[in-house]
Amino acid sequence: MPYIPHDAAETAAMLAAVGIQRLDQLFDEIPAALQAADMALPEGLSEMALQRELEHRALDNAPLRCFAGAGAYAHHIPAIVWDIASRGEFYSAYTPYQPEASQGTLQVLYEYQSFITRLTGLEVSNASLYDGASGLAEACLMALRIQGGEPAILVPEHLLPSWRRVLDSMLGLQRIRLRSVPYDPDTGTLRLPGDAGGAAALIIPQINGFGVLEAVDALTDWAHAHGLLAIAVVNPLALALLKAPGEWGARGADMAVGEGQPLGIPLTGGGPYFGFLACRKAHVRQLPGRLVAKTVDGQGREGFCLTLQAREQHIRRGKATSNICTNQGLMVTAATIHMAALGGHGLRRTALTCHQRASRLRKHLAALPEVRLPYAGPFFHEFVLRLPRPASAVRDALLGHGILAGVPLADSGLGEAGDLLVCATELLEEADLRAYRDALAAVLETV
Amino acid sequence: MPYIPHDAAETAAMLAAVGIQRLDQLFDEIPAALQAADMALPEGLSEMALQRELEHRALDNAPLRCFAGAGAYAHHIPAIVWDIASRGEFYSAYTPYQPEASQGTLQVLYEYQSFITRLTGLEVSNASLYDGASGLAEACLMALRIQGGEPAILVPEHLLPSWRRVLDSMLGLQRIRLRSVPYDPDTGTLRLPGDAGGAAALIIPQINGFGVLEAVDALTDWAHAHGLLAIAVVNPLALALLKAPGEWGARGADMAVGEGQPLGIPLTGGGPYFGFLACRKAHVRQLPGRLVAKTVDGQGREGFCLTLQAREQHIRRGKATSNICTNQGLMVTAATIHMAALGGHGLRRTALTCHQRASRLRKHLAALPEVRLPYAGPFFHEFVLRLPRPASAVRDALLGHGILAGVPLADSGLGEAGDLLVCATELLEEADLRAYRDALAAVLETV
Amino acid sequence: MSDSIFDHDHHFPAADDPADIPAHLLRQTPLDLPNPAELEVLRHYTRLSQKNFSIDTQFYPLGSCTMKYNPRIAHAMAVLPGFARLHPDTPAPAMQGLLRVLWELQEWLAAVTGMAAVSLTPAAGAQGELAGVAMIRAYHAARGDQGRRKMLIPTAAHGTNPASARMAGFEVVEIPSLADGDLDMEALDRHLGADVAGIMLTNPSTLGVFERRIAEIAGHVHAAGGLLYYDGANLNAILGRVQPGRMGFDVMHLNLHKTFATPHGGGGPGAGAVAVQERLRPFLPLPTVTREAEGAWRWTSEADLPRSIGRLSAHGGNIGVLLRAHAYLRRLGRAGVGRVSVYAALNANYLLKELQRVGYQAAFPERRASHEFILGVSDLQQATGIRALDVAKRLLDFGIHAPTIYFPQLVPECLLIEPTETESKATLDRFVAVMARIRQEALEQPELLRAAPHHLPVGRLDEALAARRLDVAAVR
Amino acid sequence: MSDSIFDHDHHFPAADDPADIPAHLLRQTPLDLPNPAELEVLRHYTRLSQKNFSIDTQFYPLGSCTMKYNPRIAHAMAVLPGFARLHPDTPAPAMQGLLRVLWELQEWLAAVTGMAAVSLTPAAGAQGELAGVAMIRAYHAARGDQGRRKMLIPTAAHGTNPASARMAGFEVVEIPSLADGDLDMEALDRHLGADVAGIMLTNPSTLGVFERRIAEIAGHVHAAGGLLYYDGANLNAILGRVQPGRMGFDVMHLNLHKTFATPHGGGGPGAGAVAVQERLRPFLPLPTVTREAEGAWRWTSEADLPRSIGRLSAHGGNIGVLLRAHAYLRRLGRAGVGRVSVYAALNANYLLKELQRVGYQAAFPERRASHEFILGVSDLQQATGIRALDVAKRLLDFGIHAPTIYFPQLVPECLLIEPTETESKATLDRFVAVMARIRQEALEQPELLRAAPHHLPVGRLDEALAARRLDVAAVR
Ligand SMILES: Cc1ncc(COP(=O)(O)O)c(C=O)c1O
Ligand SMILES: Cc1ncc(COP(=O)(O)O)c(C=O)c1O
Repeated sequence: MPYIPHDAAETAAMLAAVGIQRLDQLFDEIPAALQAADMALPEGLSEMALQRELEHRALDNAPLRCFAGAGAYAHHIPAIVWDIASRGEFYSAYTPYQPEASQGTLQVLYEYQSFITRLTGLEVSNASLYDGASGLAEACLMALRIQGGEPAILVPEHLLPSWRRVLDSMLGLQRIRLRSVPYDPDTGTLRLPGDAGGAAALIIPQINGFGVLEAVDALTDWAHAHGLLAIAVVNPLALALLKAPGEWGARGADMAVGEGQPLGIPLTGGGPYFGFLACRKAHVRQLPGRLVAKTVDGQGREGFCLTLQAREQHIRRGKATSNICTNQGLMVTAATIHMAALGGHGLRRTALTCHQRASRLRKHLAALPEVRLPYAGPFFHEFVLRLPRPASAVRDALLGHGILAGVPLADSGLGEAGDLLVCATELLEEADLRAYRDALAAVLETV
Repeated sequence: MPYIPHDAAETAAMLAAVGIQRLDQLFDEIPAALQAADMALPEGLSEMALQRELEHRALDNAPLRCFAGAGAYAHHIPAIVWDIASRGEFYSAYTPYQPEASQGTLQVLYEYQSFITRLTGLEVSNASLYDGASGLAEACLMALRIQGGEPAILVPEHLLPSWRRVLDSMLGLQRIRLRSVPYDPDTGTLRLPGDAGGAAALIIPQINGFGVLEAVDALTDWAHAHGLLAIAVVNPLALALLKAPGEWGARGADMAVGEGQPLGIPLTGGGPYFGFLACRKAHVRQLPGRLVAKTVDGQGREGFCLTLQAREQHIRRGKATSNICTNQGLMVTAATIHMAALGGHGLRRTALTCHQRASRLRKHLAALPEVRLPYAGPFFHEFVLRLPRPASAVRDALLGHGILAGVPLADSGLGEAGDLLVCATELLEEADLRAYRDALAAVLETV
Repeated sequence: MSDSIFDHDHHFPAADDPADIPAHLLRQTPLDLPNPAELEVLRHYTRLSQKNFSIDTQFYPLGSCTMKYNPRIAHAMAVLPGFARLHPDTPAPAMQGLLRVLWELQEWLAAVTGMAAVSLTPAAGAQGELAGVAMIRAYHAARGDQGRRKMLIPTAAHGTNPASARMAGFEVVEIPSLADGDLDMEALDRHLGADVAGIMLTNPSTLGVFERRIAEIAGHVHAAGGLLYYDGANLNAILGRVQPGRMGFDVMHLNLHKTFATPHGGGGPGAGAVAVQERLRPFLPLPTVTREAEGAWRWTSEADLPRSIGRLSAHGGNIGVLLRAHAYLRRLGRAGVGRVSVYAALNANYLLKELQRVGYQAAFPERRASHEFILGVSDLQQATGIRALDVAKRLLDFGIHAPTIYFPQLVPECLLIEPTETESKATLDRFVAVMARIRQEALEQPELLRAAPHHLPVGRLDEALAARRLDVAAVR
Repeated sequence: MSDSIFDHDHHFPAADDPADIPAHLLRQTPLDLPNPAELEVLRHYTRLSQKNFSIDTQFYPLGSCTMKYNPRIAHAMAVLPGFARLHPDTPAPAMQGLLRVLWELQEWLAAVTGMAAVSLTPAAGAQGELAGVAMIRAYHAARGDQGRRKMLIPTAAHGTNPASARMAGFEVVEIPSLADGDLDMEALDRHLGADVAGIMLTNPSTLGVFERRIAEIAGHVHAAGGLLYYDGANLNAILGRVQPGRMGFDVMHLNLHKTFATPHGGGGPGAGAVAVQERLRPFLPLPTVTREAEGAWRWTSEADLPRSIGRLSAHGGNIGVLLRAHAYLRRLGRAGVGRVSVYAALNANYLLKELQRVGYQAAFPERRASHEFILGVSDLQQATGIRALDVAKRLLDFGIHAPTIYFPQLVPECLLIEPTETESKATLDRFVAVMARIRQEALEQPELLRAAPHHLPVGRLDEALAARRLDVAAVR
């Protein structure tokens, strides 16, 4: 019996101890009418047959050179990262509610919080949210709790559309108004609205949905001048290179939130990733999610434990800062090891390499006839290509060349039909960039 | 600097402590003429580039359905086996010379020894030799130490040729005579020689180089009647089904040796595998290789340590039972976990499945026109197919069908040109067997 | 001699800033992260891992959490490069293998729950709850039934239930339980009305007993125009035997990281798939996977489900977790799934009897345990002042994880114990022996328990100090 | 409550015997192996693993063993299915990827050693030695130079050297070393003659110092018609800086599991590739990999090397280990390889100086340490009876593996210490602090050391009892 250790003799002895004869009797309090439905499940497989079947399924996904980004990025993950994170002691542990039996996980989370505060330049980080997009929704709710007043948030129109949809679903439930702030079609950057309209916060995406860098200092200062909180949406790898949210403008952003996936998390078709959320210490009691603190035991030995649990649902129930319980612990463990393995310098070198590769690719592609770059401003490792044909058709045609060319923006209602959001990371060598250019040239001639 | 942790400040401080200025001075006792050769090595690669290159190399090996055996077998290895064996604490530990710091490895080895004694029906097992073939050479040397007298061994002509070659190289160095004992070409089994000619031992391969089962009881009794030791050469998986060497004949074989690879070791193009060697307790002082025993500490707590080290080269030097030092510890760790994971019943079920698959395949193939089965006797999971064309040509042609058809025997001087040694294990499903048959039929029409 | 990589501070030359990014957009102060060598990282985190309890190393009778074996083959399959390297924006034709796996999982979860349709996207149980109650809300709204602002929730329910209901814009009304563990039907009937959107239940309840009058409850709620939400956290108790859909539930989530053996990972990730009856299908969260007539698979979008409650994550959910759940289900098959609840119940009832035998008091001695059960140690507290917390901490000394304590809050000084089906009788017997010993210690040497644990890397930690100091990040 | 899976005895029905195998060939008594559930196996062996010291968790200053970091990427690459699932009898056209890797490794090892040709087949250092001295034998035999039956070996040599020489049919003659660590040239000259086949040396020697007169030694041995064998176990000391081929050696082995960072695995597997000068090439063990003119790779066989000493294993050697060594070399490249010996020597010399500073006595205080060095604690033994063994056992209590002790046997009460290049200054400094403390303990509380270790799963084990009882397998 897979994963069940009982043999017949043991089962019999246990039934006898319980005082029943048959296993069925264990369910004698359940009305018979509810029991023993026949379920349309396939027969079980041996481990060997299962492996064969799933290896086949895995092969049914085409291996592609990845030039897609839009919130999920192909990076090199050092071998040690998942070798360690997959150790049973991390992999199969529960949430560290018993701190004495969970010092491994707890110290990792404390280090994670420390790393995130240093990346973001803010004082406090929680121990993870589900992903970047739902994390942003949580950040908005947090801003509303801090600010009180009218439930409205200023959202840039060129936030990644996939994130915007999550805000719509989650914040819509609480009747929170999302006021769109338009972008300048010439620069692909945010156009400041005339007034704040009583909103609680401004979302400042650095990098935005076009890959273009925003004037974050001015935006942050504008938000503060209008009594708004500034919520920074950031790529954590880019932060090795770009200004930390805590340093934006005169006073710094109030929160920084983002998708943690670039920090050592495999793409896996979209998840599990993790959301990070950092804030000022003054706001820590409004922070959703778990938080680890350093403390001591009776003998004065240092140790770690969860803290401020009164914010959470298992204590505060309906009045908690969020309903989140299980979050993304193992992803955060991997991200912590990943950050340590690369180190501060390695993260910076990786970020720089991504930028250089993307810059070269952009040059290569822009040199093709008919291909335009709609936005000229500085960027990190993603940029928009304006093609003379529908971007999704071009993308599909490039699959035949083993290339995932990028993410068509118009599919999700942003930009023009020919706009393709293209990304390059350190994984792509010069030969890959050229292969993309050549394939695109060929495809544009035929599609 | 890959894998070197020193930064410039640390290096400087360490040089100062040593009392020198430059790193070069560390080598000032080495004659200058010998130093600083320019070596023809490539530039180093980042981990990322290394991974890309080696993944490409791995893809340059064609994935094939494996019907080859001849001493190395494709089996399913439960996922937990290498997940555990690859844990750093096993993977990166040294030989357990410090028992208090090595109880993990030592207990595993003790369990391994226990499992092997139960599989072989003999009392003592060492903790591994390099592989089956060199293990057989060690067993021969051991037999000669026990028997004294004339240095000669009786070796069946139809021992796997690859093993015979190892005996030739290793035993030839000590001028030991290997007397070939012929096989009966009608049955593919050993023909007993008239006399023992003063040899020390008879090698009894169960299964032999044709995959045929031998009359091990009679052979063992014959050896003993002629004053020879009986050395059993066995497949450990087959022992879940076949008579244990300790039960052969009236007194049982004296030693059992074999290739451990079927017990959870990946094929990896030929190694690392491991050799096992079991014997009677009376002969333990002539056993080569490491041996683990249970003992107690000062407080009476049970523990494990290496024992009878006076047999080994690090104590006895030139007079040791063998020169072996580093052996195959990690493979044995995996094999132990593999045996535990399958359990006695799982091993038996696997052995039975192999036998059934091979039986079906044999029927399928024998039904093809022109294909003959030269040997009719019982077999485990390997058999000879006599083809109407050179077996190696047929094998090469089947590669194009994604099939590794078997091992041509004549290439290594055994049997006839058309003889192909074919194996089927539990990994092959009915569809695979049919695919082989169909492909062979097609190939025989064209080759 | 500390274990922290924060002790290392290596100074490598930093690479130059890129010229094409204006200086004011670049990092102003160097990134202050450690730069340890690879071996230092490996050693540091390997050692840290050894300080954890985990399923792979300890018995974990943690009620409500279903800490069962996480098959390693499921992990191996989920990290195959063909899955792991797949970008979420890969067009469907290039990811048929993954889509098919997800679609199969949807089908199988529908079969197991007796529901009509499934969306796999929620990231954990709580997000599943949010999606579920949001669907209830959308359902009423779609019918123009606007006044239903209240969500009924038993007092004993998990904290995420009320928190999720609030996040979906509901008011929460708590319903008490009776002394025998069943819901107080009278209280329920008192609250039912035109302002009630539905009720969130789990069955067996968090009290470790089956809600026997579930059909009646469903009848009353439905009659009052409300819907029933099933919190699937306790599904292990009835897996393969009772379908929530047949109990009258309209919508539910499943904790794949509980019932379907995906790992907890020290706090996630989980997966909280939602399953619904036909009438809620239009409201499912996006995306789901659908099979085209021609036998190809694709994601659904807003065009397919225009009345969907929307999206909960930027992509398709915690796919790596879903892959593991798929592998687990495929391995078990119909027969294996049916065995889960049988042996989970056998282990729980055996353990309950044995622990009663050595002197512990059951909260519901007259009831059959489900997959878990509650003990109360108020007797110990009265005798020696020993609390559930002390028993829990002392268990750690024996290499056994503590049960859930002080939840549900109804039973004073309670221990909620869930052995799961993957533990052997030998392990349970050892647990009983240890619990017997601890009981004796409690009576004879209570100070030993109060100071426990004694054999772990740290002793009982000062949690008040932690909250006061709030040292939540290493500052240089 | 034992940790052993031997406690479990589950009785599943055994499958039927096959009808087509005669009963007398079948197992007579059921196979008496345990049948634990998967979680029990996982838990048992995971817990066992935690009882080990290892490089991934501890500092391992184990002289002569080169316990350096084993890069995990090398492991990941070696277990790629494209390698791991390759049957050894796959025809060359279907395994070009592997053959190319092996061929590259041969080339690189030839470059590193300054030799003409390499065979990768030996399974470990000792088998490499056997192959090496067998080639020396074959060389003399091929020249008709028959009387060379003796192999000269320094007294300080590793035990495998004389054992391998014996297995190759040689008589062993031991040559002493001088007080400064160099070989006794006069003794050497006394023994050289027409009956000497060669000498086996390692340089730096097992005394942790470089044999300065190596050129002279080579001259004398060659002049006497003998060949020089280099035991490559100490290659880490000179990697990328001095080529054994240029020192005058004719043949050598490399311990890839030392110098090239493949893991020791708790006792193997290793790989003991052999490298030779041109004149020994015809005798190399089979198989090697050769590159055809057309750029394809294949195995060599008896037809290519008819005078080969033959085969040492049924297949091509410990290929999985070779893959790891290849990955390591490819990662390091020329510059990285050169750094290995530099930092290995820096760490050793730094540690030697620091340990002298805290009171320990160097065996060769006037000499530069190579990658390792010897301390003697005879002064402690005289003062308090404390022996090298006690110091070693006490180190374990601090989470540091013991150095090699009582080897080489020349220096009484010796510790042979090798830090390797992959350890940080912080780790070395901690080691020095612990060693200083142990020295103090030795003088003030010698009984503490004699009873050490105190903090491990077991205390000092009774090895005499182990040999007497000889309980080497669990019997029911
Ligand atoms: C009864 C019950 N409901 C809901 C949940 C919430 O699930 P999750 O932690 O996955 O969000 C839990 C998990 O702890 C639970 O035990
Ligand atoms: C100096 C020396 N020579 C030879 C060997 C033998 O190598 P192996 O253990 O790989 O057989 C060793 C290993 O311990 C050694 O240290």
